[in-house]
Amino acid sequence: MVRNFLIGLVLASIGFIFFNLYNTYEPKTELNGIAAHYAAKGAEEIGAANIVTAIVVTYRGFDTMGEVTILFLTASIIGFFLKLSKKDEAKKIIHHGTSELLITSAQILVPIIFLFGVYVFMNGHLTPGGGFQGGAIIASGVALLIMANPNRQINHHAILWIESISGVSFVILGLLGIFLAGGFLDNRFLSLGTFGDLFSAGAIPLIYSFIGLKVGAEISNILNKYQKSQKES
Amino acid sequence: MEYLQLGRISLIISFLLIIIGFWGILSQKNIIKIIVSFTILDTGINVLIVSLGYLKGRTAPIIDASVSQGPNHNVLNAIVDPVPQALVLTAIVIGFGVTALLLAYAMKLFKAKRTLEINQFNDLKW
Amino acid sequence: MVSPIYIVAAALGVGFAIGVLGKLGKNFSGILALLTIGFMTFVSSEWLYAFYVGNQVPTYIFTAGFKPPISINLLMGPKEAFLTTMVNFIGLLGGIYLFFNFGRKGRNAYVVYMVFLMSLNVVIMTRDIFNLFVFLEISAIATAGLILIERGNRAVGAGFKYIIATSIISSILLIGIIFAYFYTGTLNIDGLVQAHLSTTATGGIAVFLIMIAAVLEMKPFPANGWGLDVYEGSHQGFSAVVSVATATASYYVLYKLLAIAGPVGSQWDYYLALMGAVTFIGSNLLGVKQKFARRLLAYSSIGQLGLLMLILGLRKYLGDNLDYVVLGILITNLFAKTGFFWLAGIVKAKTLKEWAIIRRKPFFLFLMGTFVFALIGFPPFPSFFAKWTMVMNLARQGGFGWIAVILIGSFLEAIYLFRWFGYAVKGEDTYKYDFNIRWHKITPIVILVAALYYAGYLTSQYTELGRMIDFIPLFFVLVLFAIDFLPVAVKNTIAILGMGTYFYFIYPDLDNLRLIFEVIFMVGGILTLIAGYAYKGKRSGFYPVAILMYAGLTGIIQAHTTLEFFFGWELMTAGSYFLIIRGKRSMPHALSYMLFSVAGAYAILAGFGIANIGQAFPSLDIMNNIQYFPNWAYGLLLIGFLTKTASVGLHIWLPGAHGEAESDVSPMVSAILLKAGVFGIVLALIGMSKSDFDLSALAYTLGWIGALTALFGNIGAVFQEDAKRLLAYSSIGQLGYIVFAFAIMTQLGWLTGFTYVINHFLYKAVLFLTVGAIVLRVGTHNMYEMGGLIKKMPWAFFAVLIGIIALSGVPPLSGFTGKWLFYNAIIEKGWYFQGVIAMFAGGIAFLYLYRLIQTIFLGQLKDNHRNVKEISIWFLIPIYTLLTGILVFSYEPQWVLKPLGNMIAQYFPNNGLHWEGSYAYSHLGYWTGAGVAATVSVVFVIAFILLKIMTRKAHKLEQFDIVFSGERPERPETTHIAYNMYAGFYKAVWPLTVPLVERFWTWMSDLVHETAGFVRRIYSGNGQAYMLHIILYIIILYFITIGGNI
Amino acid sequence: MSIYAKLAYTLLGLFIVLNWGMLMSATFRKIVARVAGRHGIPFYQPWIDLIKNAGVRTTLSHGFMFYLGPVFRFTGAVGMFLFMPALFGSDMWSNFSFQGDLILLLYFQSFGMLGMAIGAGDGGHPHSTIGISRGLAQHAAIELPMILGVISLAIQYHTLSLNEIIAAQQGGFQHWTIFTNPIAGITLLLAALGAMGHSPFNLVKAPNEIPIGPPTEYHGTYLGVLMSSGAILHVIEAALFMNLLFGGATNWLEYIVKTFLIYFYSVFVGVVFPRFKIEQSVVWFFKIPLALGILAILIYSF
Repeated sequence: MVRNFLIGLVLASIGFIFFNLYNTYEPKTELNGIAAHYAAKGAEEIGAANIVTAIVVTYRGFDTMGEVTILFLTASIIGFFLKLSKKDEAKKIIHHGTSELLITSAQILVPIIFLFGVYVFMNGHLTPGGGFQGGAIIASGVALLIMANPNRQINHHAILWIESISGVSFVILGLLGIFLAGGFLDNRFLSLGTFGDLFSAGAIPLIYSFIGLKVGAEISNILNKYQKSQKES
Repeated sequence: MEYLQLGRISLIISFLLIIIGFWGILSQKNIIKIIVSFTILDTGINVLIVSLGYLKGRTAPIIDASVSQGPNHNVLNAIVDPVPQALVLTAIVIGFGVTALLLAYAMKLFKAKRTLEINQFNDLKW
Repeated sequence: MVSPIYIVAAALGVGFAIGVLGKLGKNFSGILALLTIGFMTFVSSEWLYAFYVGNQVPTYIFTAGFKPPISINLLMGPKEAFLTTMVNFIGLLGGIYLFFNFGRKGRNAYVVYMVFLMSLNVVIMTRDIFNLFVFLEISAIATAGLILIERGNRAVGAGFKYIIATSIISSILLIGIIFAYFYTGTLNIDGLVQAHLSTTATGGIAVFLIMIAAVLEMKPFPANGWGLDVYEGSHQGFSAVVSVATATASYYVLYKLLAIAGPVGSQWDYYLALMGAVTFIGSNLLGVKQKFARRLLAYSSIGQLGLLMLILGLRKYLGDNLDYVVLGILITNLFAKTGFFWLAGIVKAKTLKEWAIIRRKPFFLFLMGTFVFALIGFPPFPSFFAKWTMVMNLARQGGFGWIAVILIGSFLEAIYLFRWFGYAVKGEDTYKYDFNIRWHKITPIVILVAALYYAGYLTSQYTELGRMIDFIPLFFVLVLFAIDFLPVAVKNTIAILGMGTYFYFIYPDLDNLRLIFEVIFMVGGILTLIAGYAYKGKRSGFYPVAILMYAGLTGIIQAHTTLEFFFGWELMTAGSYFLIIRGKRSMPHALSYMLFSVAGAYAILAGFGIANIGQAFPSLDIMNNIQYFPNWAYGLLLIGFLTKTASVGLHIWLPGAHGEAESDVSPMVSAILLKAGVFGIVLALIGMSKSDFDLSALAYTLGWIGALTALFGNIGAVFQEDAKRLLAYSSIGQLGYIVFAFAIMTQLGWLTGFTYVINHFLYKAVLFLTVGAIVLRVGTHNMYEMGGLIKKMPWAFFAVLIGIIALSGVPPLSGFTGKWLFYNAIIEKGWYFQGVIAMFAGGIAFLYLYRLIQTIFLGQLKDNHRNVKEISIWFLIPIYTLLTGILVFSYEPQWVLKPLGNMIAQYFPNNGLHWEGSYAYSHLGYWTGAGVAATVSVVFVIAFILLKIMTRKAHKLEQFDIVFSGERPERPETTHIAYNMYAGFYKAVWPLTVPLVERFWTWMSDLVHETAGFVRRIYSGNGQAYMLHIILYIIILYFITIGGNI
Repeated sequence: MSIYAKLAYTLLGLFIVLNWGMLMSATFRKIVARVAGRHGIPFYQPWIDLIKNAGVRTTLSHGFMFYLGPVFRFTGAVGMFLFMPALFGSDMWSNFSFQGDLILLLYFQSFGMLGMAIGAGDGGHPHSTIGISRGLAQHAAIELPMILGVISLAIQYHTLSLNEIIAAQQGGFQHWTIFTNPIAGITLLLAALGAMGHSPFNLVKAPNEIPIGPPTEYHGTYLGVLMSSGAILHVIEAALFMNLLFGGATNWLEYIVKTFLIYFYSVFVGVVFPRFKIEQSVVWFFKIPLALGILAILIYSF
C-alpha cells in the first residue's frame, strides 16, 4: 500500500516535471542552429537528397559508428552469454509445428523482403530509409524464416563474414575520409555526383550499404542466438 | 485550436507514454513486463524527440518534389527539423540493443531460478 | 603524433575484423586485442608526454570534415590525454589480468572489452553531447556484457540491475539532451555552454535532467545499489576496471557537463558538493558495517566517486589547484583501487576475517598495505598531497564545513580499511584453502604498486612545498624492505649505522629545542635497536617499519614547512602502527591506535589549514603567527597532538597498544614515540606564547587535561595485572604531567616539562626494556605469575629499582628534579588545584611502582621459573646506558637544566630559576641535586657498612625456610597477594576507575555501527527498489534545485 | 663554622633526637597499655630492646635487598633529620637544611618507606606485602590533604623554605600558622594523624591480624636498626608539623615540649578511636581533610 502510494507520488512528480516542460514549450516556427545549416547547405555539401541521411552518415557519422558498435556489442555479448554447450547445440527444438501459411509465405516473401531491404539501404540518401532500416528489414526476413521453421539452421559463417567484412569496410571508409577528404567519416572522397542519382552523395551509398549489411547480419545473429537458446537445458 | 495542434498533442502523448513506462517499471513484478515497460518508455522518448523537431505545416527533410512544390521554394522554410530525426534513429538502435540484452538477461535469470519475479533476485544486498 | 581518432578506428577495425580473424584461434584474438589496447595506450600516452614536456597545445579533432557544431568533434587536451592514458593503461593491465577469463568466454569477450575501453576514450574526448550519450551507452552495454565473465547467478543478477538502472539514467539524459537541443539548436558542448541554458527557466529543466543523469552515473548515495552490486557481483578483475576507468570517465563527463550548468560558483557547484558529501560519508559509513571484502571494496569505490564529485563541486574554493587535487585523488584511486580489486580476485577470501590467509605470502601483505595506506591518503602517495592541498585551499577560502565533511568521510574509510588490514596482518588464520599465484595476475598489480610509489614522488615534486621534502629516510626504508631476507643481526647493524650516520649529518643544523627531541628520537632509537640483537632469525618486516617510524620522527624534527611536518607525522604514524600490530594480541589495539592517530592527524591537518589562512608561505613558523581563528587553529592542533600523547579521553588506545607490543617495541613506542606528540604540543605552545591573541583559556584547558590525565593514568596503572599494561598506563600519567607542565607556559613550567620529557624517556625506556626482556624470559606478562626473580636476574632488578625510584620522584634521583620544579611552577602560576591533582597522582604512582617491583622480583620464586636466566646482554647494554643517563641527570641536573633555561628564555622571561653552582634558587625555595645526592649517599653507605658488619655472619635462607602461603599463580583470584593487590584501595577509589571514556567510545562506535546497519537496509537487493531510488533521487533533487520556480 | 663542627653538632642533635624518640615510644606504649588496663612496659624498655637486638647474633638473611631495607629506612630517617633545621635561628643546629626546602622533605619521607617496602618484600613473607600495600594506599591518601596544606602555606608565606616559614612565625604564639592560617593548620594536623601511623591509621602494621606487618621477617640487628629509625621518625614527623604550624623551636626544651605534645595528640586520638579498615581510612582523608584543604587554598585564591 505504502509502496503503491509512493509510486503514485513518484509518477505524479514526474508528471509535474513534464507539466513544467509542457508549460514552457513554445512550438518552433523557424529552423535554428545546426538544423538551419543542414537544411540550407546539406544538399550542397553532402550531395544527399535525404537530409537525415546526410546527418546520420556524414555530419554525425561518428554517432552512427557508435550505433553500429552498439548492435555489434549486443550481438557479441549475446553470443557469449547465450552460448550453448556442444551437446545442446546438437539438439532439436521440439515444437508443435508451424502453420502452413507461415511456411508458404516465408518461401515466397523472404527473397522479396531481402531485396526490399537492399533497396532501402541503397537508396538511403535519396528516399526515406537507410542502412538501419534496410538492415532491420533484412533481419525481419530472417525472423520470418526462423518462425516458419524453428529448427532452421541459419548459416552462421555467412553472417560472420558479412558482419566482419562490412564492419571493417565501414571503418576503412571512415579512415579514407581522413586521408582523402576532410576528416574521419567524411563522405566526400568520392565524387558527389549528380544530385538525385543512385551513385551520388560521395561514399554515402557505400557506407550505408555496409551499415545495412552489418545491421542485418547483427540482428539476424541475435535472432539466431535467441532461437537456439531454447535448446539450452 | 492552438492547443490541439499536432506538436502539442504528440508532446502530451510522449509524456504519457513515458509516465506509463515508469509506472510499469516501478510496479510490475514480472521481469518481462518490466522490459516491455522499458520499451514503452523508449517509445515515449522517441516520440518526444520527433515531436520536438516538428514544425507546423512542413514536410519531411528530403529534398524532392514535395519540397520544390511547396509554397516557398526555400528548403529552409519547407522542411521540419532533420536533426531530431537523425537522433531518434540512434535512440531507436540503442533501445533495440538494450532491449535485446535485457531479454537475454531475462532468459538467464529465468534459467537460474525458474521464476521471473524481480524480487526473487536479491542475492546481493546490504 | 598519432591522431586520437585512430584509437576509435583501431578498436573498431580490429573488433570487427576479429569476427573473421578469430577463426585463427582464441588466444590469437586475445593477443590482437591486447596489442590494440596497447596501441591505444601508446597514442594517448604519446599525447600526454607531449603535454608534459610542454610543447603541445590542446588539439581539436574534427570528424566528417566539418567544424563544430555542424559535426562532432573531439578534444585532446592535457586533461583528456591524462585521463585517456590512465583508462587505457589500467585497461591494458586489466586485459592482461583477465586474459584467460575472457578466453573462457570466447573471442567476443576480448572484442567487447576493447570496445568498452574505446568507448571510455571517446566519452572523455568528445565535445558533442549526443555523441557523449551514445558512447556512454556503448560503455554501459559493454559493461553489462563484461559483468558476465564471472560465473554464477550473482553476476547475472548484478548485470540485470545494472542495465535497468543505466537505462533509466540514459533515458533521463536523453530527455535532457533533446530539450537542450530544442532550446539552443546545437548539440555541441561548447555551444551549449555559450547558450547559458540555465539562465532561463525552461533551459533550467533541461540542464537539470542532463546534470542529474551525469550525477547518477557517479552512483550517488543512496541511489546506488545497482552500482554496489556491479562492483561486488562481477569478476573482481573487471570490477576494478569499472571502478576506476568508468569512474574516471564519469567524473570527466560530470566535469564537462558542469560547464553547461553554469560558471564556477554557480548553484550546481553547491548541489554537486552536497551530493558528493552525502555519497562520500554515506558509503563510507555503510562500509563500516560491512563484513564481506568484495562489497566493502564496492563501498569504498563509491565513496571515492563521492569524493570526486565533492571536489568538483568545491572547484570555487580550489581554483587553480582543482586539477592537482583531482589528479592526486584520481591517480591514487586508479592504481590502489584497481590493485586492491585484483588482489581480492587472487586471494578469493570472502569475509574480511578470511583475509588472514594473505599473510601466508608476505609480499601480498606488502601489496595490500600499500593500497590501504594509499587509499587513506598516507604519504608518500599522491592522495596525501591532494588532500593536503585541498584542505589548505578550503581553509583559505573559508570552507570549514567542507573540510569537516572530507575528514569525517576519510576517517570512516580509515575505520574499515584498517580493520580489514588488521585482520590480514593479525587475524586468526584457520582456513584450509589457499590461494595460488598466477604470474599474469600478479604482474599487473606489481606494476601498479610501483606506479603508485613513483606517482607519489612525482606528485610531490610538482609543487614547491613538495620539493622540499627529504625523501632520503624513506628511501632507506625501501632499502630495508629490499634486504628483508637477511638475518636480524645484519639488518640491525645496518639500521643502527644508518640512523647514526643520518643523525651525525643533521644534528649541526638543529636548534636546541629540536636537538633535545632529536636526541631522544635518534639516540633513543639506536639504544632500543641494540636490544634487537637479542632476537634470532630474520624478524621479517621489523626493520623497515621501525625505520619508517624513525624516518617520520626525524621528519617532524627537520620540518621547515607544515607540509614536511605533516608528512613526517604520517610516516611516523604508519611506522608505529606496523610496529604495534606486530604484537601477539595487538590487532584491536593497533586498530584503535590507528584510528585515534588518523583522527588526530586530521585535526592537525585542519589546524594547519586554519593556521595557513592569510599566510604567504606555509613554513612551520606560521604556527607562531596565526592570524585567523587562533583558538580553533591551536585547539585543533593540540587535539591532534594530544591523541599521540594519549591524554585523557583520547587515551584508550595506549594501554593495549603498548602493553601487547614486542619487548623492544614497547620502549620505542612509549619512551620515544609519545615524545612526538609532546614536540607538537611544544611547537603549538610556542606559537601561542607569541600570539597577539589571548589564548589563556586554551592553555588553561590544556592544563586541566594534563592534570586529569596524570590522575587517571596513574590510577589505571594501580589496578593492572599485566606488567606492560601497568607501564603503559604509567606512560599516560607521565605524559599528563608533561602536558600539564608545558601548559603552564612559564619558564619554570617549561623547565618542568623538559625535565619530565627527558626523565620519562630515560626511565620508561629502562623499565619497558627490562620488563620486556623479562617477559621474553618467563613468557608471561602477568605479574602474579612472576615473583622472586631478584635471585635470577639481579641486574634487571637493579635497573628496575633505579627506574622506579627515579619515576616516583623520591630524592635523590632525577624524578625529584621534576617534582621540585613542578611545585615551584604551579605555585608561581597559581594553578593550585590542577597541581594538587597532579601531585596526588604522584602519590598514587608509588602504589603501582611498588607492585611492579614486588610482584616481579620479590616474594616467592615460581616453580616454573627456577631455570630462567638473567635477561639478555643485548637488553642490558641499552638499559645500563640509560641508567647512566639517569644517574648523571640526578647528580648534576644543572648540566642539562641550565642550557635548557637559556633556551626557554627565547620564549618566556628568564626569571623563574637561577643557578649558583649546583644550587638552584626559585622565588620560593632552593635545592641542590648534587648536595642532596652526596648527603644521602654518605648516610646510606655508612648505614650499609654498619649493618653489614653487625650481621657479618648471616647466611642466606632458602626459599622454603620461611612461611610460604597463599600463592597459586594458576588460580590467583582468591589467595595470591600479587593478584588484585590493592583491593582495599580499590574499594575506596573505585568511582575514579569507572571506564567512562571507554564506555563513551564504545557507545560512539556502536552508534556508528547501528546507524550503518540501519541505513544499509535500503539496499534490499531488489532491482526495482533501486530504480525507485533513482527516480526518487531525481525527484527530490528536482524539488531542491528547481522546485516550483517555473 | 667549620664543616667538622657542623658535623659534630648534627650528630649530637641526632643523638638527642634518637633518645628522645625512644623515650617517646616507650611513653606511647605505656599510655596505650594503661588505657587498655594493663601495666605496660618500663620507660627504659626501648633501650633494653635496642641493646638486646644489637647483641643478638643475627645469622639469617633473605638476600641483598633484604639488607637494604633497613638501610633505606635508616637513611630516610636520618636524612629527614638532616634536611630539617633542628632549632630555628641557630647556625649550629640548622643541620643540612641549606640543601633543600620543604618539597625535598615531603618527598624524602618516601625514601625510607619505599626502600623498606622493597627490602621487606625480599623477605618473601606475604604479610609484609599485605602491610606494605595498605601502607602505600594510605600514604597516597594522606598526600592529598598534605599537599593542599603545604601549598596553602606556601601561598601564605610566599616561600617553600622551611627556615623562612619558621621565621615568619616568630614573635609570639599569635603568629603561629595554626592561628594565622587555621584551616590549613587543621588540614595538616589531620594529615599528621595519618602520617604518624597510630590508630586509627595503623593498619599498616595491624599487630593483631598480621604480626607487625612489613618488618615481619626482620629480627635482631635488622630490627634494631628499624626501631632506631622509627624512634627518629616519630620525633621528626612531629618536628615537621611543629615547624610548619607551631612556630618551630629555638631551644631543645621547646623542641622537646612541642614535639611531645604533637606526638601525643596523635597518640591520644589513637587510643580513643579504633582502627580503620584501609578503604575507610583512605575515604576518610578524601572527606573532611580534603574539603578543608581545598578551602585552605580557596581563601588564598581570591
